[in-house]
Amino acid sequence: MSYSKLNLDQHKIEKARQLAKQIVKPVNDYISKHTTDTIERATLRILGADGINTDGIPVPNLIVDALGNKIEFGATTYYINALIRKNATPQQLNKQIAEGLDISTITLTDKVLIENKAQEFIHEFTRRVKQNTDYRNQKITAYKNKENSPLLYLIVATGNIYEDVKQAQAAARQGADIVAVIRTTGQSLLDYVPYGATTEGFGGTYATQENFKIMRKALDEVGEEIGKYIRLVNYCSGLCMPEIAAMGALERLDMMLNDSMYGILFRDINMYRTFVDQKFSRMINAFADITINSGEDNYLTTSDAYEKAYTVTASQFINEQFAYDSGLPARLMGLGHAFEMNPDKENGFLYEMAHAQMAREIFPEAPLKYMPPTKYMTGDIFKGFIMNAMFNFVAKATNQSILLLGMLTEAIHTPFMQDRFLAVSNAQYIMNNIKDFANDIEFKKDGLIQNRAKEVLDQTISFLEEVNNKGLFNAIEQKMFAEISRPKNGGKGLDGVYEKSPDYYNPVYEYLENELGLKSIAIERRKIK
Amino acid sequence: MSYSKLNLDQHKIEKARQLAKQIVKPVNDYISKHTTDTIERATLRILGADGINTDGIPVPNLIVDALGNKIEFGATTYYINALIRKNATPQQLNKQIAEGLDISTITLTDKVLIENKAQEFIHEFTRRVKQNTDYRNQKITAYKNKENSPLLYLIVATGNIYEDVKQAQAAARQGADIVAVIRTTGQSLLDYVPYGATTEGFGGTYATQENFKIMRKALDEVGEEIGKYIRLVNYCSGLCMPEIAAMGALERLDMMLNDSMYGILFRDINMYRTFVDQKFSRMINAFADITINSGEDNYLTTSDAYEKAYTVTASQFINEQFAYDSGLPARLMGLGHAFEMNPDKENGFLYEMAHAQMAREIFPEAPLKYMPPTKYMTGDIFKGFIMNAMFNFVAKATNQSILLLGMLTEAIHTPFMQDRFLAVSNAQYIMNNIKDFANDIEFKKDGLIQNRAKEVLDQTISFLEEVNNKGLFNAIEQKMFAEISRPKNGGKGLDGVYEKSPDYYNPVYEYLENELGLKSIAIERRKIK
Amino acid sequence: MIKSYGDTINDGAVQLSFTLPVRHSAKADEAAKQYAHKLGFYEVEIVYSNALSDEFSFFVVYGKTHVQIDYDKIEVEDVSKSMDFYEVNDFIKEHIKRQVVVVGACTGTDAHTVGIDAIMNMKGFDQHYGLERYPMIEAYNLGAQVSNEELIKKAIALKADAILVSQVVTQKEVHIHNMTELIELMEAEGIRSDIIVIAGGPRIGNKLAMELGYDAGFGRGTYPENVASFIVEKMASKAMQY
Amino acid sequence: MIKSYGDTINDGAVQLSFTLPVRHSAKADEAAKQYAHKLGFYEVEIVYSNALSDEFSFFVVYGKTHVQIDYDKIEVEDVSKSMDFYEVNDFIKEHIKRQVVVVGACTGTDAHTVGIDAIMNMKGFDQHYGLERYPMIEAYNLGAQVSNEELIKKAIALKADAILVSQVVTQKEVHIHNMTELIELMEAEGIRSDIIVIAGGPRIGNKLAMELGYDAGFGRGTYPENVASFIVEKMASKAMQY
Ligand code: B12
Ligand code: B12
Ligand SMILES: Cc1ncc(COP(=O)(O)O)c(C=O)c1O
Ligand SMILES: Cc1ncc(COP(=O)(O)O)c(C=O)c1O
Repeated sequence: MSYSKLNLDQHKIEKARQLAKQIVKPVNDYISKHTTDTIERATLRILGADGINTDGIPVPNLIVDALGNKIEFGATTYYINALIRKNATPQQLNKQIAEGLDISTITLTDKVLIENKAQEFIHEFTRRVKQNTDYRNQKITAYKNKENSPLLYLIVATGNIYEDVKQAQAAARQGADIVAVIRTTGQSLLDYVPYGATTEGFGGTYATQENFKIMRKALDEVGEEIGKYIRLVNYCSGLCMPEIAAMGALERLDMMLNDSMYGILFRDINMYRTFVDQKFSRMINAFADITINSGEDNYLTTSDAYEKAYTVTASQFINEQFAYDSGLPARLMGLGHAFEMNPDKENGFLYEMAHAQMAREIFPEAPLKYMPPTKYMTGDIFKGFIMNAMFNFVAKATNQSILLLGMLTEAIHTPFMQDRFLAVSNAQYIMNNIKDFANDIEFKKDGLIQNRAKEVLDQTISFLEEVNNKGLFNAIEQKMFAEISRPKNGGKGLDGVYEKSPDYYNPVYEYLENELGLKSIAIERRKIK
Repeated sequence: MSYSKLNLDQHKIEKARQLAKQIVKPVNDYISKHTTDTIERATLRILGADGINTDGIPVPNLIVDALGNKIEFGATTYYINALIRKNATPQQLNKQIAEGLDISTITLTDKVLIENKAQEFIHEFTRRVKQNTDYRNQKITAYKNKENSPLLYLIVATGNIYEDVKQAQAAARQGADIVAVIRTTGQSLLDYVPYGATTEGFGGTYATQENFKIMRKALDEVGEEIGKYIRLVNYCSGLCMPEIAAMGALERLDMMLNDSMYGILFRDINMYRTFVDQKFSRMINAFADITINSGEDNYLTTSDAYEKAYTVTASQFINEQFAYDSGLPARLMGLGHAFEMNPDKENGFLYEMAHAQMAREIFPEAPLKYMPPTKYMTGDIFKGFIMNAMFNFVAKATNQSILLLGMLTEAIHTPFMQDRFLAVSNAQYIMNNIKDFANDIEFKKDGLIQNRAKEVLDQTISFLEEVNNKGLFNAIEQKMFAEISRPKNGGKGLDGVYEKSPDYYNPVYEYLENELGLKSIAIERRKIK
Repeated sequence: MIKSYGDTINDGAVQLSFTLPVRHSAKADEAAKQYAHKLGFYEVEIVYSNALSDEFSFFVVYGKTHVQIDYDKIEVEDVSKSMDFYEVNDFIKEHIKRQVVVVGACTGTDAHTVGIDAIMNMKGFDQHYGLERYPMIEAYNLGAQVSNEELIKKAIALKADAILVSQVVTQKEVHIHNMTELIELMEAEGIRSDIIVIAGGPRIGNKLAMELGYDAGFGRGTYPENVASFIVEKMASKAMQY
Repeated sequence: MIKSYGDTINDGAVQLSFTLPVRHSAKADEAAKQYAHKLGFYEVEIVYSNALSDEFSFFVVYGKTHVQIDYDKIEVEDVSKSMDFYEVNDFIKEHIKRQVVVVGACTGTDAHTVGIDAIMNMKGFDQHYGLERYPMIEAYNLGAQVSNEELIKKAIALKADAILVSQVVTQKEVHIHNMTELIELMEAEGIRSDIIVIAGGPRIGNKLAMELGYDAGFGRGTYPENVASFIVEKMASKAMQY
């Protein structure tokens, strides 16, 4: 993709990237000095903490709640200490904690002992994740030829994991490459992860480790049957980013919606909290080879898709830097964007094409996640169906990677089974019918499409300059993204943020930093500065 | 359109055109020596013959039937003679004929008297046609800016002219630029034109002069209301080509489906008969400034649209020559083609685009009539709706002129009112959304699209060479078009063909030849040879 | 007992669209809603409405129904288990022991040849050979726009075992009139019981055809071997082997 | 009396589509046909069917109905004849003689702000100013994901004349629970009758809202002035001018 159809100025792209680097720098500084409730809980989960008490409170929460301010030292010490002191397996210890054991009060044993023991569990985690990535790689390689391009992404959202399984298997048989289980409304605001198989959700199904496992199995089953690797997606935005990432790593999810900007703007999560969480969650995703999906596409549900296109591009640049700084390679960055222009806009198709193509050219290696029209979908399911076709067209014609299929009933209800079927046939028809179109056409020099891309890139640079001047925290407060303002100290979850003590200990974090080469990056960065 | 996006070889296009000229030559020779029942009836209608007898037989038929073999002298002499002898107006004479008067037996008066009298009626006809064309030109100029491009063409087909009016007015209000009243199944096989307002048809409404008038008035009305000139279309293929052309000229129709090849292949009309008829019908259309629509698009309902694309292009070249030889300028040649490729064909969209674009480049001035998918439409109205969207896309992206809107229920029933509404919104959405796309993209040099166009042009030339070698009559007999074979002396209507006597007299024919400059063309042609 | 399904078993979800002959307005929307209720749906949502003209409005509707149906009680003849090309020919050789004569046409004013061609032509349709290709069948395809009189004349002349009638245009019930006329004419000629008469077309069902006095009717997606199987089995069962 | 319309008055034509929980087969098609008959349609055509999975099939259906409805008897409140921006302000000045206090939120776990913003925000929606722009209205938009408790607390603190509740997510009736809870809490607090309570959202109708104890409900396509008119007229009629 070295040849640019849009004739974009590579220097400008480089400039935008440098600005994004500068923008995330102060945020990273904040991140490196803090930990959160959910980072500690995620760490505990990776080390083996699991289960719930009779009130349904998860063991990791029990531990962290009991620790209180001791969190500044990291929860690991206390959990591993308890394991050693009680000479217990994690399963045994989890049970005791669920029954009331407070491990924060157990006298600490020798640091070296704790460190060594911790390595054992990290090793166990690594083994399991490695097994997952091996399985995935093997299947993807074996079944490559049956995959659609872009990958077709379908959503299930019945609220009941067992109904979801039926719908997901049907979707896979119909041609989906990716199945996402939408979370129930409001889960992102829960400061814990629910437990076990669940059958009651609103607008979606609870993300639980057991639900992950059930769906993973169902998709593997149908995948084997049809000779395809079906990717499973869930959400690690919200108050439990790293915990859900950890669960995903363990249960072999393949993608995670994962974006603190989304949480801040659309779920009113506190910005400090979620930036800190995001880093660890992305490290886990990177380690488990899980593709993230970022959420800047959502800006266009509150902002106008033409006027504010540059906010999406700018956010992609920022998300890219955050991702690099968490050890994610470009090939795992499913940066988000969307086809949300007013369908009545003259030449709207050309502009959508310009936007999609510029995302493609600016992030050539990223598995871009392209979102369908939602905002301008109405009860006119017929019109909606051709808007979805135009969306599929642009996606194929600009080589998008991950195609979230639009539903003709978007404005009405969460998808019926038949809606999903129609969506897949729509996409398959278009993708086959225009298969080599991207390759067969060129954009006129200085035509509408080229000029539009140039314009958006210029706007992006000005915007990034402004954000850089203000600082990202202030920029968010001042409504610069999605036209939504979030105060720095407002929103949910700030009380779960802790400054790390100089003695803070988190062997999982350190291990991942090492594995992902982040230590050296940090050093290098410092050198450059 | 001098610059070719397809990079087609202009010499090849010229070559195909020359071949078509040669192909129509022997057919024209046959045509010039013959007249038919319906040519005589059309001539009579132009001179004033009209009405029916109590059995519903039209006066022009009564006259021609009575004449028998005297037709070789032309019916005009007898009708004008009777007018003179009876000192009657046409209205009075028509009434007498309807009541049983046989004018073939009335002694003939002085030839000069007859000729002079005939000129009076020709003058009256000319006046009326001129009034029609003036009105049309004035309105089209005045309302130009509200027209869609391509013009949106909708069909009504209730069988009842009064229901048709409702549906047509609704269609116009929804955005149609053109309304066609589909004829009842089987009318093309009637060797007469039914009379009066009709309310009973199957799959369409009878084409009668009164129905033309009713619909014309209705469309003018709604046109004035919305500030648009709504074009009216009917059909002059079949056994009464010139008569319906004459009625259309009188009632200010704006377009006529008019193609003897269509009649031969799809209605089993005898080829000699209909080629002779076609010439006169096209002369009338030319004189009344009526755009014809040819029917080679229909070939693709019996032949494969990819394999046999060249038969359509070849037929367009042939139809073009027939049209020129009838005095039709290029700007009135609505040559037909269609989007009929199997939707499952890989890259089908690119091939459709190549075909549509090549028609556009080869016939730059022609108001091309582009037909929607029909053959591969199924009861899956959702899929059908996006196939129609892709069709609209290609039409707009290749600057087609006349867009016959596809119906999502094509495979099910003649259009419901809601189907038509959905079709218009589909087209309007696409046309606005991709407005300048045609102008903004280029085809890759030697890409799939360019190569496909080149291939079809090459196939067209070979095909035309073969037709030229065999002769058009034999080629039709040998299934070369639409994979349908029609024997030269088979089909309907051959008994209505008469060799003209050396004394054959048809002042209307002569007048039109003069007006259309056909005499000089014929002379020039002879010179070239 | 089963019900229509949206995303939960037995939720009874159904999508509808229709036009009402009223001007588009809030009242029209309410009328559409009540109309859907009268049609028997509950939790009705008029999710979209628009004017088609001054006098008509279009509605897209979702609703739910309590109606259920006993799936076990549904009976249907399964044409898909018909014989194939080879089996039909073998069957004829074995049971009928001579070539079977079949005459087909698209009749009345109907000019749609593609359907009857799909059944009869050599090259067949969708990789299924047409009857003309069957060695044990003598097939005559008369084409389209064939009058019932002509068809009967030909069938008698050719000593047809079976007549195939294609009807594609169904607007204003034109096919009903035409199909009925054929049977009446055959009865008048006294040949109805000698010849198997089969109708086909995208909107022809077995039930309809039988009601109109045909031996069978075949709808969309029919393959030549389905018809061939039916004919030869019928002949065998009628013991028409003379 | 009117009926649905295809291409001839009173033809009763209707398009349907639905899924049945059965494997796709000829039997499934027949079941779909009979199901449509049981739904009350005649001349039913299953024009398309396809497998959604091993256990589900999808059908597109056209049919006709005899059901008719008396259009003259349809009654509907026409919101479109509400006052406009200027009239509302004048009305308040004249009849209420002080600023009207309105508190709005998207409540429960619902995070859709766009709808309530359209009604309340300064910039409004589709060229219609939001309540914040009305000089005679003091409008407080609490945003989304606001709990009923919080909303009531605010309303009391601000001495609200009216509460606006937006509900967009309706899956599994989540809005019903949440909307009911608000009214119950208000009644428990004894403030229900002091405050006008209005609900809105794309799937909220006036009828439903009234059933749940609200003063009114507003659906898709509502403009700020529709709500404003309702509030001030209600206040005037309740003689709440203190
Ligand atoms: C191609 C076509 C034409 C071509 C026909 C070319 C030809 N030589 O056949 C042309 C362009 C000439 C044409 C003209 C018209 N058509 Co037309 N046409 C179609 C079209 C697009 C496809 C039909 C087709 O070829 N299907 C493919 C074949 C293989 O399928 P099939 O016919 O269903 O056959 C299968 C089965 O039904 C069955 N079968 C069929 N016959 C038989 C017989 C027997 C014995 C058996 C066992 C089985 C069997 O087996 C076949 C294989 O599985 C349809 C729309 C559509 N997409 O269906 C409209 C359609 C059929 N046409 C229609 C109409 C109205 C017309 C016109 C009357 C319009 C007009 N007023 O000018 C004209 C006139 C035709 C006339 N006098 O009959 C309507 C009919 C509406 C209705 N329900 O009554 C349709 C549905 C379009 C529409 N929505 O308006 N048409
Ligand atoms: C934008 C959007 C989002 C954005 C919201 C951004 C934001 N800040 O608001 C984002 C991406 C965050 C989002 C998320 C989700 N969404 Co959402 N979303 C939409 C979407 C595309 C548009 C909604 C919209 O903005 N409409 C425009 C406004 C102006 O219209 P409106 O809300 O109808 O408001 C008008 C009237 O209803 C009325 N009105 C509304 N409120 C009130 C209040 C009063 C008092 C009055 C008088 C009038 C009034 O006046 C307004 C102006 O006329 C719809 C689909 C669609 N096209 O409708 C789905 C949709 C609403 N979402 C849906 C779902 C399920 C979700 C999720 C729960 C999915 C998930 N599990 O993750 C999440 C979580 C949200 C949550 N916790 O609530 C479903 C709801 C299904 C259902 N019937 O229950 C929909 C229908 C999509 C679908 N088909 O699945 N969504
Ligand atoms: C990045 C991201 N995370 C999460 C979500 C889903 O929302 P929630 O986190 O509330 O489940 C979305 C939805 O669009 C998203 O884009
Ligand atoms: C050239 C032409 N003439 C006529 C017709 C209509 O058929 P008929 O002449 O039978 O009314 C068509 C239909 O496609 C056509 O293309």
